Amino acid sequence: MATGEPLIVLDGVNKWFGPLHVLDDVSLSVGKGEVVVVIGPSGSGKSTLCRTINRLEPITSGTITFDGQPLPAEGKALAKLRSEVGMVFQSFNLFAHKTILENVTLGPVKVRKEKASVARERGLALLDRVGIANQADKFPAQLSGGQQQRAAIARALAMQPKAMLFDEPTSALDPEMVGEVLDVMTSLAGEGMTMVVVTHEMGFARHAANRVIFMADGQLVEDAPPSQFFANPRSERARDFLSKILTH
Amino acid sequence: MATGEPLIVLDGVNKWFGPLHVLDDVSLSVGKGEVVVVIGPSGSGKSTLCRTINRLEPITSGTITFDGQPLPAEGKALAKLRSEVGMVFQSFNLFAHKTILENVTLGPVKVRKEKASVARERGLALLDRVGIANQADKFPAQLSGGQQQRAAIARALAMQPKAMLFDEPTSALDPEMVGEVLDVMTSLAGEGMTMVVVTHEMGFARHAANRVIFMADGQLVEDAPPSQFFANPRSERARDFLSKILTH
Amino acid sequence: MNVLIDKFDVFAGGFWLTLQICVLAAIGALILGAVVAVLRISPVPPLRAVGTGYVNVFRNMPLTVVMFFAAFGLPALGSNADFLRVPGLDAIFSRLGTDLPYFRFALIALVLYTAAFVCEALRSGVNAVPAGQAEAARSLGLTFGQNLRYVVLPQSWKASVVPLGSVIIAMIKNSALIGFFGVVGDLSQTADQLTSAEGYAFVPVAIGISIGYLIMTVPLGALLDRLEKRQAVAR
Amino acid sequence: MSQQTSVLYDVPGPRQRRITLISSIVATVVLAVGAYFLIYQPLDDKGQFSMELWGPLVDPANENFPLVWDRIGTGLKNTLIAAALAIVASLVVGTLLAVLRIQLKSLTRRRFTGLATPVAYLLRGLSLTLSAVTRVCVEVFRGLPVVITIFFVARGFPEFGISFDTLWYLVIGLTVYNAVVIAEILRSGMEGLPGGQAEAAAAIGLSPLQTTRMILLPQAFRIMLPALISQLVVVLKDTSLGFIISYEETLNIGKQIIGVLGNPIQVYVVIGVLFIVVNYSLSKLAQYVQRQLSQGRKSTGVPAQTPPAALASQSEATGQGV
Amino acid sequence: DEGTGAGSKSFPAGSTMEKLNKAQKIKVGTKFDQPGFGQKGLSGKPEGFDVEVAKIIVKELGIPEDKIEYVETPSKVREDVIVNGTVDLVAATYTINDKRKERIAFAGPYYEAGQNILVKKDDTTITGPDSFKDGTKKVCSVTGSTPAEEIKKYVKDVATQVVLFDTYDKCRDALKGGQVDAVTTDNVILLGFIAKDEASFKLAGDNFTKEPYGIGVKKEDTDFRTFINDTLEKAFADGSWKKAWDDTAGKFGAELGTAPTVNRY
Ligand SMILES: Nc1ncnc2c1ncn2[C@@H]1O[C@H](COP(=O)(O)OP(=O)(O)OP(=O)(O)O)[C@@H](O)[C@H]1O
Ligand SMILES: Nc1ncnc2c1ncn2[C@@H]1O[C@H](COP(=O)(O)OP(=O)(O)OP(=O)(O)O)[C@@H](O)[C@H]1O
Ligand SMILES: [Mg+2]
Ligand SMILES: [Mg+2]
Repeated sequence: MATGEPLIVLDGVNKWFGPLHVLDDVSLSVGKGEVVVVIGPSGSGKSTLCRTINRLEPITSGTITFDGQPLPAEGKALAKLRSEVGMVFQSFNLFAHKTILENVTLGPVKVRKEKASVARERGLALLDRVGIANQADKFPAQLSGGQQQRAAIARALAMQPKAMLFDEPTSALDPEMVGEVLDVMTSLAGEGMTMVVVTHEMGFARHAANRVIFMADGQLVEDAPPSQFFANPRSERARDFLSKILTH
Repeated sequence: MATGEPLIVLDGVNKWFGPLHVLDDVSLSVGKGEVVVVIGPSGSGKSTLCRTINRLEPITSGTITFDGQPLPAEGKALAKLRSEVGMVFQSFNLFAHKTILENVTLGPVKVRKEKASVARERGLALLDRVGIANQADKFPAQLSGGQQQRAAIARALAMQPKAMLFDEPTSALDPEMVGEVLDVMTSLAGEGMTMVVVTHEMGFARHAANRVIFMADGQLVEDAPPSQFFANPRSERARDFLSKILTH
Repeated sequence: MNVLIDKFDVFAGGFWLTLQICVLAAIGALILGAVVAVLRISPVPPLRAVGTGYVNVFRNMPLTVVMFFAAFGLPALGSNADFLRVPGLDAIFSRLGTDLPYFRFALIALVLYTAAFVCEALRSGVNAVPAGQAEAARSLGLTFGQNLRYVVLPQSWKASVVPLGSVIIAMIKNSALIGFFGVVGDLSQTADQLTSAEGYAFVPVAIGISIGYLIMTVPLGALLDRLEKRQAVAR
Repeated sequence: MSQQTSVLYDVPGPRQRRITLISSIVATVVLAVGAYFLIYQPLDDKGQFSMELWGPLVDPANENFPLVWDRIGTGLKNTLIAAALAIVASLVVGTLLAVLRIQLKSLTRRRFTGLATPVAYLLRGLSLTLSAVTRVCVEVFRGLPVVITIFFVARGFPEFGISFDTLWYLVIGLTVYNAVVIAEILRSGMEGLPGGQAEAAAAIGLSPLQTTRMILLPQAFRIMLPALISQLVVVLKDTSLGFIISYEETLNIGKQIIGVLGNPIQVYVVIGVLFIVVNYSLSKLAQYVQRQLSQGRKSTGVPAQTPPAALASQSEATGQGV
Repeated sequence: DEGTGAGSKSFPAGSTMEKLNKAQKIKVGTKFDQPGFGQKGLSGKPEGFDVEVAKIIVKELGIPEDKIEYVETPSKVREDVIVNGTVDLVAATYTINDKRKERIAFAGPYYEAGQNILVKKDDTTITGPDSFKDGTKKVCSVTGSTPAEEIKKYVKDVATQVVLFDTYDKCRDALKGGQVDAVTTDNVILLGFIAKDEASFKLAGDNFTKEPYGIGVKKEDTDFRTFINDTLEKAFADGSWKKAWDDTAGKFGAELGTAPTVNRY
């Protein structure tokens, strides 16, 4: 988990939704191979932060660079950037009309113009890696939530991204399925993937993250290694939040 | 938390949904003042069990008695029984077109024929008790999930029920709101309310429950005090389930 | 283009008659549709069957056939629909100084046909109320009637407004058929009369008639769109 | 039905079941008596049940029976031809229109960075204009009665020296209206899809057009299939408007038969039944497809995969063709 | 003269006759709902006097009968279909008048009908068009038709006395239902109604106009008009005209009278 040169850099990023200041002067740098977990109360802007990084959400001011390049605004260049940043959503968002394998190979074939047979082979290997190779020909609706989310991870990995963004990947899951998804994510982290993970799973944050970022009201309030953050949060708000999350 | 004479008694209850055997010969007795937590994998029949107790779901065979009387099948008697059993749903189910206070007073005024002013006063007291007195005149959609669920608890309490049923009351909530609802439930348990609670919150089960019941495939697999259940589950299935839920 | 000015009173008269018929038919269809909806969700199987049968028959038959049925069937049943000869309405029915049953038959057909869709719109409103609302009401101990009155209907009514509006818009458009069916002087018959019989140029007449219908349908549609968006946000 | 009943009613107990049974019997008796005195008797008094009137339609031994059914067969064939052509044309045009509108909408939001400023402004202006024009067309054609559209087509085309068989007037008239309706069904189907679908597509680098074509449109088609089938019912019913322009569909032929045999009630009963049978089957098919779709969807993380309530109602309401 | 092949007749080069003969098919506009003149029967083919006259003309063009395509031409579209070229000729109880001659041309007449009045069998108060002058009786006709215009001359108050529908069927129903007192149009149409329901209706008096029925063709097509006129005269002479009548409208008991003189304007 070496933290190399910066891959994702946000500098003075502001985002308004109408009158709502959702990201308030956020600066952040994520190094290559680093795993950053973002936590914070609901509505604090975690998802928005995550989504600005592949420009699913354009920002109001500030700059974001990815791998040294500022994010392109639209068109082909933007599509290319997005294909280099994998994204995993809370609600899986698998393409409901395509099989799991088709979900995984669509990007490589249509965006990367890979040959179908090559994409298929790699897709199967990825499905195998996340433990659902035997589900390749089913439709998303036929899978459990945990399986769907693992398929979604495989779909993102199929584009061979330089970084992966996870927006609450386990919070739509039945409790007994959370573990299987976290396992995949942990192994990914172990292999040196750069990851930004919004999650409420404190166990994952403790074990797999290099840094924990705490957000509140659109501000980046704290940024510390997990051991330090959990043992001794500096801000009042973080302490309060942790007490709510961890007591029960 | 004295466990007095039995209030809710299920004897050899079976329930089929078409070919699906959802409750398989379930027998269970809940004493007055007892707090019973029901856990188990998704689809194991927890919700169904809960709903049979106020006959939202009729059963196929077996008997259920409440406070010594078999559950009435219909009509006024059934309505009366239901008014004596409070129910709290996963998705709150507050009446969307009524304010919080109206939600709370509807039952007392229309079912119990209380005077509006009396019901209102008691309603406000209850809202105060669950910590949302200042939200009384808002509509459900204007409240956070945690506030809505607390309103739903107040609504149930307004009928002065002899027992309360909770079906996953916190699983639709943002993590930082789980605590506030559990707090209300814990204090309710402390005051001697008879409660049947379906939940995945193991903390609550540990601290507030008198007994934990583990269900799988419609069967009541284990029934033990929490300390014993968590330390040393007897069945393989319970052990497996606990390992999935508790590791991360 | 002169025809639009020269014959403005003809267009206006057509518009006025169409509007009158639409208002009458809307009132009739809403009442009948509500009755059918009650039948359709009643717990008594034969009544439910009547409601369901009604909807299936009238929803699946072309309005044209319903109109012909009204015109031939009602007299065969021994009725000239005289029950509609209410003082206020007579002025509309005997518009040309002639009291002909076709006006009433056409109106009845439009009501019968539209009522099936009104019923479905009302029912879709009831279905739009989440089951959890009724369950919560029941578990408070509310009886069936109380549940309906205090919880289900107030909400289903809101959910029905938009579909009902669509039904009424469709009805306004369907009313155009009566002009081809024997009712003289509404917008659609005006179109036919001016171009075929009186030989006015087609394009301006078409524009005039289109405007007549669009005045009724487009604003109503826009209103519904807004209502729908508002509801979507509120949900 | 059962699902909707369960919202309103508790599962009945023994007393409720008894009450239901008694009311059922009473209702049946009242309905039967009413039907006898208010419908059967007046009709019978007028000889409407005589074999003279019914024979040509129901008695194979009647000399006119084969002729009449041959005519009705021709009418049905013509009805189906017109409906099939209209629905295919409407689907094609409607799909193109829906995609066009969605693309225009996303174009209007684009800034065209990287192009010279005047070009960028020109492109933005163009896309805004086109977007407005299509919008107006949709509103106008949706707001006009389809009878009027058909009438205008049949009257207007020859006015400009273009003349076809009446079949084509009918098909064009129906297509103008239904294409717009289908376009709206598909468009709102696409817009009603969970935003996550388009976002997920964008996130793997698909372009907006690719997203529409490969992700949104196929799903909109599937989700809207019931609504589309209902639209087929509308088209089928609307072909009966062919009679105003002398197209020989079922109803028009029925009128010709009545002209010869003088049995309007009987002929319209037969035609009504034919329409009901065909359209009822189609509606059932739509419901079946709807059930299949919502069953398949039950456990996806993708929420709201059934058509949005407003749309379902729209399809019900637009089921109100003529 | 059984010769019906394309080659067996010769027509002036470039004429409509030659064109039709070459094509070996023809579109004839007629009514589909007019008993005795043009009504589509259960066979799916129109039958009636108009149809028979059209067949005589078509035969003379050297085209077999089964190559005729009949197009339904209700009263109000007759000029349009000729002008647009939807049909080659119209034989559809088509009264020759000057207004129509502005847009199209007529061959014939081949029959002289007249406007008459249909009343209920037991009605003795209406004896002719003058019976409407007192302003009490209501009379029904079809929008845009000649009879509708004609009867307006006899009534006291057009607005209350004249009722117009889109088809004569509705007028008949209105008469039967008592909403109007009379129906007026060409005698042959009324005869068709009487034939169907002799118990209910009768004619009130004699024809009070002359309605010469002609064959409608394109306005500028004088050759074709002359050809049809020749053909009609031939048919008057050789008895095929009389036979056509006797097989169709004649069955309703109406008089054919002597052959009219064709009007070669
Ligand atoms: N498209 C949008 N339009 C308007 N406001 C929005 C939009 N998306 C998000 N917001 C608002 O921005 C704020 C931050 O939203 P965001 O989803 O980033 O929070 P979050 O920290 O991810 O919360 P959660 O834990 O609930 O997912 C919220 O107040 C939200 O209501
Ligand atoms: N109304 C119904 N009709 C048919 N099957 C049903 C119905 N309600 C529940 N079931 C089925 O009964 C089984 C038990 O359902 P139940 O909701 O009681 O499980 P649960 O333990 O509460 O699961 P979860 O943790 O997902 O809420 C499931 O397989 C479910 O699909
Ligand atoms: Mg979020
Ligand atoms: Mg459950």
